Amino acid sequence: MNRYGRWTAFREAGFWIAAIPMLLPVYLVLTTVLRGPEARGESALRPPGDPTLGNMERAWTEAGGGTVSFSQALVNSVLTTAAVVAILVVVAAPAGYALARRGSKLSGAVFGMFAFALIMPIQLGIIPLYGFMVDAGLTGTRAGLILVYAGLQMPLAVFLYTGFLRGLPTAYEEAARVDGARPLRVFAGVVFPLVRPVTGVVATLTGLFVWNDFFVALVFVGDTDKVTLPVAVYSFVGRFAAEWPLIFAAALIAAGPVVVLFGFAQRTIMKGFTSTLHG
Amino acid sequence: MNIRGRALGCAAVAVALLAAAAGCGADAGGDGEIVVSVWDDGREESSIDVAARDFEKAHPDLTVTVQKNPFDQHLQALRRQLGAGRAPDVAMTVVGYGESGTVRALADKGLLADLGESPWAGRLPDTVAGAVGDGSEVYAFPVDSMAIGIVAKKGTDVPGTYTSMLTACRDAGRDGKTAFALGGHENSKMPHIVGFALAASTVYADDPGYGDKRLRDEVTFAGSDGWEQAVARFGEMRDAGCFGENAAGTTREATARALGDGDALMAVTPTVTLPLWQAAAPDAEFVMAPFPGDDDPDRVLVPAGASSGLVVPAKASDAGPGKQFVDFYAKHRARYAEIDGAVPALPDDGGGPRAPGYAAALEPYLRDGRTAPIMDQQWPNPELIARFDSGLVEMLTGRAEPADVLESMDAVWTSEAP
Amino acid sequence: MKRPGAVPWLFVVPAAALTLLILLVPSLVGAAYAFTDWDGLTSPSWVGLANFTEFFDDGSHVVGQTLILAGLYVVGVNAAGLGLALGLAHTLRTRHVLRALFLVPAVVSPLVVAYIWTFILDVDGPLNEILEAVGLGSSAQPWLGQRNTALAAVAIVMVWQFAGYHMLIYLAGLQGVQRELLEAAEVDGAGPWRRFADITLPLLRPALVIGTVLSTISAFLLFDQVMALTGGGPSGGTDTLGTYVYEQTFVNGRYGYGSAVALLLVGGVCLAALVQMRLLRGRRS
Amino acid sequence: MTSIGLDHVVMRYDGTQAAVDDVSLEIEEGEFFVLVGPSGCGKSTLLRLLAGLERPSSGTVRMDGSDVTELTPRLRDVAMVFQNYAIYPHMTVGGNLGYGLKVRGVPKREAAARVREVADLLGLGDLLKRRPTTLSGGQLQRVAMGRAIARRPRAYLMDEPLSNLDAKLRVSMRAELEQLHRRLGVTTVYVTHDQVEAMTLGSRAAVLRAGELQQVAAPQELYARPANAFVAAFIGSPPMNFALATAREDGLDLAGFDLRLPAEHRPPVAAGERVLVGIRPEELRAPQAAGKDACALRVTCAVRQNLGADQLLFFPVPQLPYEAAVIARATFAEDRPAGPAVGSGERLLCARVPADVSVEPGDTVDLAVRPGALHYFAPDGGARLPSA
Repeated sequence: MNRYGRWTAFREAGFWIAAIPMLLPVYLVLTTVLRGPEARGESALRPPGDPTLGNMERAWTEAGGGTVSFSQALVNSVLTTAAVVAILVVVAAPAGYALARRGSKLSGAVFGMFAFALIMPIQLGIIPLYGFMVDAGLTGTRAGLILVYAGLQMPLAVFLYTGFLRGLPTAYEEAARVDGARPLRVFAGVVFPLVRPVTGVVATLTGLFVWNDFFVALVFVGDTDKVTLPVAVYSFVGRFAAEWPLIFAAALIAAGPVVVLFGFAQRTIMKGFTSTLHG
Repeated sequence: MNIRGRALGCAAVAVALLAAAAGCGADAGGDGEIVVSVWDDGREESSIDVAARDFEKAHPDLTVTVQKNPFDQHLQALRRQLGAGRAPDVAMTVVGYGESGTVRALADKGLLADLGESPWAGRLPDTVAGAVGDGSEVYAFPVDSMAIGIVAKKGTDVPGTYTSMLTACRDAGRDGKTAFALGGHENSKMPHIVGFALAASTVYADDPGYGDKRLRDEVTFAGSDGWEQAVARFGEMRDAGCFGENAAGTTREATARALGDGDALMAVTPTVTLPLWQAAAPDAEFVMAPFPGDDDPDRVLVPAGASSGLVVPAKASDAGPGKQFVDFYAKHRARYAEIDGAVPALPDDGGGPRAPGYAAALEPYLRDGRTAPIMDQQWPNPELIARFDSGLVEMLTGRAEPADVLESMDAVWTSEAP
Repeated sequence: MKRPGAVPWLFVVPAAALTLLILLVPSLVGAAYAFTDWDGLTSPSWVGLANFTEFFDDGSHVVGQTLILAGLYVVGVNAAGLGLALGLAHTLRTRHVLRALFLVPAVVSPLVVAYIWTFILDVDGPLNEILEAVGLGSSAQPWLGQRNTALAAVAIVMVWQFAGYHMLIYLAGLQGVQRELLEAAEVDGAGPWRRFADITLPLLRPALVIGTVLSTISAFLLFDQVMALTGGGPSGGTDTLGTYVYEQTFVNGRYGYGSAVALLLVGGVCLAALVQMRLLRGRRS
Repeated sequence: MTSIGLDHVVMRYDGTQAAVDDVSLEIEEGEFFVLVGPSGCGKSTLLRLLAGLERPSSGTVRMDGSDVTELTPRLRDVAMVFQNYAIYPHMTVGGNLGYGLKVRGVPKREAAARVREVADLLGLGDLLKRRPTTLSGGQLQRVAMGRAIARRPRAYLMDEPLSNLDAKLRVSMRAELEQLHRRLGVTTVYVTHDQVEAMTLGSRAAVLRAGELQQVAAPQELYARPANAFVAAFIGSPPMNFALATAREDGLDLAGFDLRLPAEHRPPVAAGERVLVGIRPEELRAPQAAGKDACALRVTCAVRQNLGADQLLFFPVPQLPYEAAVIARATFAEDRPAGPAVGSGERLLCARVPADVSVEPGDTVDLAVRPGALHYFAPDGGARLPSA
């Protein structure tokens, strides 16, 4: 039934045809980015005569976000994303462990709180939050932005860790406890290494959210040099409204690193994803 | 893995931790530092950057930090900062009403310092006074000015009268071209510009004070014959094929390309948008001409006025440094204007040119005061401009009549800013 | 009550504190503003339910549009995700490459994707060029500029971006369907469609729940894509609850009214999520 | 019921060593036919070929004479019981039992009756509404069986159905299977790696190794006249003893023992030639129980295992290393678990004697073996050599 016969080869071709609409936009972006200003009128469907990296270069050097260049925005994005993911893994894992292991009514309610926060949109609390951050003098600082992102993504992280840890057999922990290890050592030494798959998923999902988020970054660091890539792209579009080659060059800078990273880590991410979702 | 049903039951835990509402706190600028918040106008080095350095040279004890926001997020950011007590010392914003962070919208709520005693305050022409103050007080130094007219490549013969314009539209249609490139896409915000150009000659030709009367709720849009005629003429332009078929969905970039490639001959636009057209056709030379709003040349008026202005937020401590910077900028405004390639809204007494070089055709109108105000500067509720834009787009697709457009605008009219 | 070696509460405190400080408490404060006419500048004054009645009078078209968009997106992205997962679960030799390929759009920022598609769907954009090239010139139109095509266009762009993400959810779900069960059903005489309906689909129930709930939430909270693609246009035709809240709160400065609509948004999302879980959960497999 | 035939069936998974290599078989109608062999010998693949879950690379599969090779399982009307039961977790027990009927469009009323009938037959009457996740291994196994029986198919195909049960339950289920087959009389092809099941259940059994058919015969025939050293070693527990011997004019020189044999029981090779000799442990008896012309062997006992009714005595015999290799090759030992550990240069043989013989490790014991109980195999390849 599952041998690689004629019918399967036919299906394989079918899927590659279905992949064309997926690839076409990427192709169009590339042909537009590589097209020199002299061939401006050409249709995007035809590859450029003599491709040039001029647009990429100009996008990279030109001041992207008004006060900040793309290279600076890239650094901001990397630092912010890394810090947020680190905080989430270090704080959410133990929380998930506690919630998964304590079966009391209270822990159920606390988990419910995280679940409720999971579907809470940011629009409702953004202004009061902005007020808090101003009073705390954190607006316009990278630390403030990191704190906000960590808070926003904490429910998802705790949710994933709890779900995964509920499926993890307790034998390993009990063995460590029998050897006299205290809860913190049990967690660090035994449990944390075991949750590597879900840590991968948490890092991927929350990292992607922080890297791609536009609105929160705009509100909290919009007019400073701590601006992240999406905001830089947005203001870049604001200024070069009619020049798609430049806009797509900016888009490639913003999306490039993630796609490349994803290309390498794709198998492990997928494995982690499936094992986590499957519990 | 699923979302536990009891999620809602636990909201009680969060309520128990209700914190104090957002109060106002210390302002952003330290003692010797002035924070100037402007929008990013695309130039590496705008006039504000130059002014900041000059000011620091003139006042060694003060340092100036320039913060730049993406253009269409700047007004919202300004309002957020003022609301949360993190206001800058000086801010660039749009004059009059029209959006949530403009001069009058913020001034009406007492958030801007009175600049009445500044040296330049005396020289405010009345066309600008209403947009930067409420008659008794002055809240902003007008920086740039703008005028609305027809932009086209040099050599295009721009029609002189309203009827000749309609025939020009039909001729263009026959050669497969579009007379006026118009972007109906929500983000392009172009249809109301045509509306203003028409209304200048139908409303303000007869009743220059219409704007103030509207503010005092003495008149309405639907009830004004001038507005009725303006919107009806928009319909006539549509029927003459002035805008081509797909105008409703076209983006601003697509209109720029259409004008650049010659598929469209002209566009109705404010003077400040030259970079947009130039970017789409770097080697073409563009000129601007008045929009023939009527057949009788005497009734043709050009919507014009100040566009941006510097304001000083009325902060708890003291607005001194901010005012100093604004006055310093005002003194050298002529020199800074060249840097920006813009026309100062407040012409120094020497009577310099009122319109940028490429819009020389508008100069006589501006000099002789044959102008109408930029209408939305007198529309407190920001939603009004959105209703006008979408109403005109509905007319493009034949789903609305002039009366519907004007009535939907009256429905959201408020005489003070929300 | 402390069981020997039980995990101490201390482990949960930092996570709970951060969530409360950044998300829950501000949202509660925001919910309080829903009953005022706060403009974000001066002190708010109580208006009771005025904001809500105003919304139900002239804002209700937004709810309709959000439901249409949510419906199109939820059905589209889950059908596409399930189809991809079923096709790429096994047998195909290049399935890992194909899976990665379909997942790439999901890692790109929604804003960037929206700009790319604004370019593609523009009146003089590549899509219309292709249509002309294949002789369907007549059907070339401003996809984002017309009421009837704009909503569908936004939904399609989102399905294009997140189909791969949902494929991942269903691939995980398919792990739960051992091949032996399908073989047993085949020997029992069930044809391919019956096997899908009687065996695969019921066992995919947990994945279906996750897929529909996640896509519903993102459809309701949709913001970046619509703002960049259509700006809510033409003339408000693709405004969703997400963009309406943004416009009212930030563009028009009506923070109180915006908070009220946002509160309705939260209520709607919670309701939709709970209904779907109850509907799809059925018997615990 | 149906008869099943295989003609030169080959199954090769894209280029690797053939999983099923030129197997031809005839299974009569109503027979309980067992496929037995070590894991990886292709017995499950063969079963899947019969079920239609796999297409053979070449060869044909016949049912009742007609060629069904290309038919899908649906059209073959066979029922299959899987090793892990393959019970549909989201259906009730009743749902599982009746699924085959529902899918084949059997009217609701008749289907319900047949489900009720099978449930009573297998003692599942009060479990019909239960969820599979709440059942025990034995109950799940019965449901799997019930699903097949309810179908009233032309043949049952069972893939090691008892292997997941505990020992005690396995014995009772074996008995039930036997009774069911006698009562229903449906042709059954039963796959197992346990040679005890092959001996007890099958009317006939086929021994397989590395995809190749070794022998097809009734269990007693497999036990008494194994076709080669591999079958001899595989069938029977504890396994047959092997030793390399040299033929003599009047008998055998077996590992230092000089056995005088009557003509008809002498190895069919010239004197001085090497021959592989196999002796069942139960044939190494106490002298008085071995009959008058038995050959005597005096051995020293190394290991004693008490089995209750009788006991196993392990005693070493001298053996050269290369001889061990020859034996291992001839019996394909790498396919079977190794016997008790032995020092180099020695080989442990095993005798099964009654429990009342008191023996302690280290004692010397007198054993005897009937000449007729000796099996002869070719040292090269292990094929059976007919005694002269």
